[in-house]
Amino acid sequence: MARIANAAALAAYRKQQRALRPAERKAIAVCAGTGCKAFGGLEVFEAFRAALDAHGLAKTWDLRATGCHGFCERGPLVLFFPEGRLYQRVKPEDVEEIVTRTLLGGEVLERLLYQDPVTGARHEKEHDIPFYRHQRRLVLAQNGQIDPTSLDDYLVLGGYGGLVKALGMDPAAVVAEVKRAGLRGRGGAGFPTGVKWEICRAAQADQRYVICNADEGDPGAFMDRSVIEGNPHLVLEGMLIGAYAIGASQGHVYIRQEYPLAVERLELALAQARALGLLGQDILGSGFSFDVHVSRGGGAFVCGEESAMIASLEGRRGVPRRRPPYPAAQGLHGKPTNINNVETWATVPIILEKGADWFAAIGTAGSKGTKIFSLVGKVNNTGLVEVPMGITLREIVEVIGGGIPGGKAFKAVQTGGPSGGCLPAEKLDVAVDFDSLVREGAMMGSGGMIVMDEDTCMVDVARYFLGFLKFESCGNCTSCRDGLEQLHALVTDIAEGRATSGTLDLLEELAETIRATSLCALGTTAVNPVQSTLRYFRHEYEAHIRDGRCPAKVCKALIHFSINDKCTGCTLCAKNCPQKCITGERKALHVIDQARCIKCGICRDVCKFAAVDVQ
Amino acid sequence: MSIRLWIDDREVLAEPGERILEVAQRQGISIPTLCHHPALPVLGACRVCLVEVQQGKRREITTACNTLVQEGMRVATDTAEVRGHRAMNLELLRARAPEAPAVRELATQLGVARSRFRPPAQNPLPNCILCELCVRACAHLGHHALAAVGRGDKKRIGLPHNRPAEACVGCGSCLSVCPTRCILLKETATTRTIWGQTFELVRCKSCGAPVMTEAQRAHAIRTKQLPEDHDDTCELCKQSAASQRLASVVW
Amino acid sequence: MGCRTCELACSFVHSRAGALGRPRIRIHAQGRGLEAGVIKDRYLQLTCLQCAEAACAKVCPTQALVRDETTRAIVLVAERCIGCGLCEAACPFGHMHFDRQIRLPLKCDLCGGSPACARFCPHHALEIRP
Amino acid sequence: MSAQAVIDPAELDEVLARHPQGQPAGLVNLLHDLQAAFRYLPEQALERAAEHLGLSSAEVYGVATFYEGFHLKPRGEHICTVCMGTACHVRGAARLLEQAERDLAVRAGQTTPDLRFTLEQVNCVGACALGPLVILDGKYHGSMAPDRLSRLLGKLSDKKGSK
Repeated sequence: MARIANAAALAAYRKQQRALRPAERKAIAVCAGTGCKAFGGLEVFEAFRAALDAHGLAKTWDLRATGCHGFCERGPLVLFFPEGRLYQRVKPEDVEEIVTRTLLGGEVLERLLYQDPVTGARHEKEHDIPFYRHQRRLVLAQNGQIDPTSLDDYLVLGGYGGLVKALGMDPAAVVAEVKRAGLRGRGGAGFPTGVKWEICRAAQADQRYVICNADEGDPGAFMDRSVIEGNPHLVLEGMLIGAYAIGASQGHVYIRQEYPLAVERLELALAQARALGLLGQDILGSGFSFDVHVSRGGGAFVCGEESAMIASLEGRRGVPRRRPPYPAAQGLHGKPTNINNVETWATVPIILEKGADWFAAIGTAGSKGTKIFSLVGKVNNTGLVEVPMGITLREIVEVIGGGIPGGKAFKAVQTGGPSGGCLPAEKLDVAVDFDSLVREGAMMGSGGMIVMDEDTCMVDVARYFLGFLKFESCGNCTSCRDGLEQLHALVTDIAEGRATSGTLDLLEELAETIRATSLCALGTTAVNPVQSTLRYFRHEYEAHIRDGRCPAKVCKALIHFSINDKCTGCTLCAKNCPQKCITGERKALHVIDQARCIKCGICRDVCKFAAVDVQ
Repeated sequence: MSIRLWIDDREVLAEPGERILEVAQRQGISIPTLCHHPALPVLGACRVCLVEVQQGKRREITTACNTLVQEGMRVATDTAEVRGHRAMNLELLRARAPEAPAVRELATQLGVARSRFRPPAQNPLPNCILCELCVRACAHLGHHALAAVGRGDKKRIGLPHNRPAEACVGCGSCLSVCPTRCILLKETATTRTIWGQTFELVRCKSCGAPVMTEAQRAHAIRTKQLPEDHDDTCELCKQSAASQRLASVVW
Repeated sequence: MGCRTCELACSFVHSRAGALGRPRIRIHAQGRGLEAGVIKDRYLQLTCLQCAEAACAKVCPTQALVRDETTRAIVLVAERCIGCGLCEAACPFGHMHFDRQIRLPLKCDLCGGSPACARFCPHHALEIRP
Repeated sequence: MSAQAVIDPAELDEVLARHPQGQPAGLVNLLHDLQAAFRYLPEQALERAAEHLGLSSAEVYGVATFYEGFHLKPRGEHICTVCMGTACHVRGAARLLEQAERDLAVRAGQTTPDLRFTLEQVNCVGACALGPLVILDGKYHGSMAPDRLSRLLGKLSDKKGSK
């Protein structure tokens, strides 16, 4: 591929690529996102390749392994273009039949269509499925369509059009456009992106940096991973536009080491962009020069914090420092630095392409555009969803998510990762935007949305997050390091039935000091899970303390397993018990030796007759 | 151009780049701290030097040691809220360093008679409050023998690879700056043992009194260009020698 | 005369300030000599010379030893000291003593301009000259 | 884990040569490459890395122990990683970890004495829809249950045993 000298040459190249692949061309998109891959997506892809070859269809059908389609729950997913038909839970052995009956015969295979668990209706088209119908996909729009390893695929769909537009504008006008769009940072805090750019642009310096924060550390969130794996050029284009607007000549992507595929995709995209002259010196003849370097994180949640990330990029321990000075004034290597999250960067080209007004028309007054959430936990349709700001939690959980599996009752939804909070059923009608969530004691965070049902113990959830955070704290501040450890110990006391009436008071007092006196946001928000569960589920804490009872039957110290008279004496539980503490004759009622039972719950899992009770 | 701010309702002038703690100290306003040392880089670890800062509409409790002064800032060093949070952090530190006099005294001053918390699970160096003053001093001297190791509740102060460090010269600065004096240093007439390493001491060439470690002497000669004969005599023998020289001139 | 009152005075004044009572001025006996035909013991007092090019201040890694502009003495700013002991090694005259208990160096600070050694000398043998 | 594994000095040189000398900012990336070459970070490699970048051993050691992704002890031939992310947690990840601890007779973060297995936990790998998730030698196994995990681990130990 030759270097493209200017915008006109790019337009010509794009035209040429489009001619090779007309929109009406038939295509099969096999999801090769992490979820589908784990379900055997790559095997399905290979089966398609072999079958198309065998039937001599390789020239008529385009076969692509794409990024995540979002509906991970039903993977492996296969989409057929141009009609937009979706087959789900496709196995390699289905492929031959698909090729002969659907591709050649034009027949729809009913069993591979998505079936609504409530109505029983089957949906043929992707956009008819409730999971997709209520979404508004901007950033994820191309994820199911393009091959992330192909820059041409991206160009055919109009990729780098936003960059061309930006390069034709004054940098200050680009900043103004992003400001006018009302874009707020998707990484958690929701700071206005345009304002951030403006501050960095205004700082006097011979060198400025832009950084893409791809250190997606919130457990339960994987949108950044999916965007990079599924559409790396979109992120790159956003960074290019931002760098041009800010006046930066160098960029870094700080990416989690746990995401090897995303690193690979990104490196490939960078090489492609360099070859085409979309990175490097004098990009598209504009005089603007920029390049990007990929740095892998070392595995530290705290490095999602800006100053800690900079420390890590400088080869130091990822310990945050006091701000001000802010990175916009003194960042990487002491130079003005602008850090935005993956999803924020990926939104930028869309704003440039479609215009600030178009973008600002989506969402609410204070929160514009769409937001991607990873909807996971105890919900039927797990996966990635992109929705307009202002949609209610109920729509996401009940309509898009399809409610709670197994007929269980909804208990809470946890948003914002470890810094977020748990909202109860009565808050399901809260609008999902930056400010409303904070008002209710949760936060947007990077977009993890974990649904919990009646079997989830909120004390256990609080303890889980504290365990996570005391491990992930950098260990610098007394309040965060020792405070979280002690807070974890107090909640553990509650979960294990050792707490006294004073425990909750001490817990609340300590939580307030941790919140008020820690240096960085990890510490100041670390107590959110505790404070929000105390706010909405205080009765569960009290049940543990006062009655020595775990209402959700989760906390091991407060429950015990026993076998009821439904036992048929099949011996399955006794065979599987790791402690060998279940005894009983074949065909006779079995008994658990409570003294030796470790409450692993395996007996309950394996019992086919629901004969194991937990109290 | 000077910055004007108020500390406890007193109008104060400061220079840009200065931090609240140093400006307050200059004014004779005392703010308790355990991890601050004016000669070493700030870290903001102990969270004891808390003050309340009002800047425009924003009000926050923050640490004085690492907060830059800003025009129009209002600082309150002794509110009930500030005292309460200082006391809670001291209570946490008291559980970690129950035998450190400095922690105990400060805690008592703040009304923390005992800690309601259990000692932390990981505490390989008893009474260490992990403020890294030792690490900072060691790095400042150019030795870089000590490290902050691990993170979170497993953070500790230690030596690379958990074995005696080549870079250590046994100077004992780490102990000098340690607010809890938790670093073990043992000295005999001929040796000094610190951080698991025993150093030979230079003996005064006239009286045999211990002077400094051989390693420290070598380091000083190398980095500070000290004349080699300056530090092989104890200071009393140096004085005698000087007095003899002087006597021979006077009389 | 060898009465060592100056040493005592120095110890006394500085021990009140919290440091150990080790004197910063020393009287050194220099044997016997003839003075107007009479055999007499000879003594020399020695204290810090407040050198113009002070070796102690030069080696200090934290600028904890600085010249006091009024008294012209080199004084220790204890808050800046990290207790490395280099100053003791650097002083060629032995006037820096590193105290191993408090881990700080002790040196003559001219008592802020009015040295106790001179004030208390019963023979007025010590005086301060600019 | 007593014996310090012998590392190939030529390979060490080769990894170091890919990183510019005297640039401390490259430390985290260099440690990744060293770990990719040796599966863990041997002491000798850390010392050479320090020298190469112009850092002290203490600085390099402090960084290597700060990040969870770096391993300073030799790791087993098979690596079993249990995801402890929130989504996996609410779907019972803790039970998987306990099961693996029982089966392998080691605690999370440890390696079996015969260097066959290392049991690790990770705070989310971003495959939350598959939870609870276990990664065995790089392969993702979603919707895992304790008994299924036992069988998978059992299969791996047998495979080597029969060889």
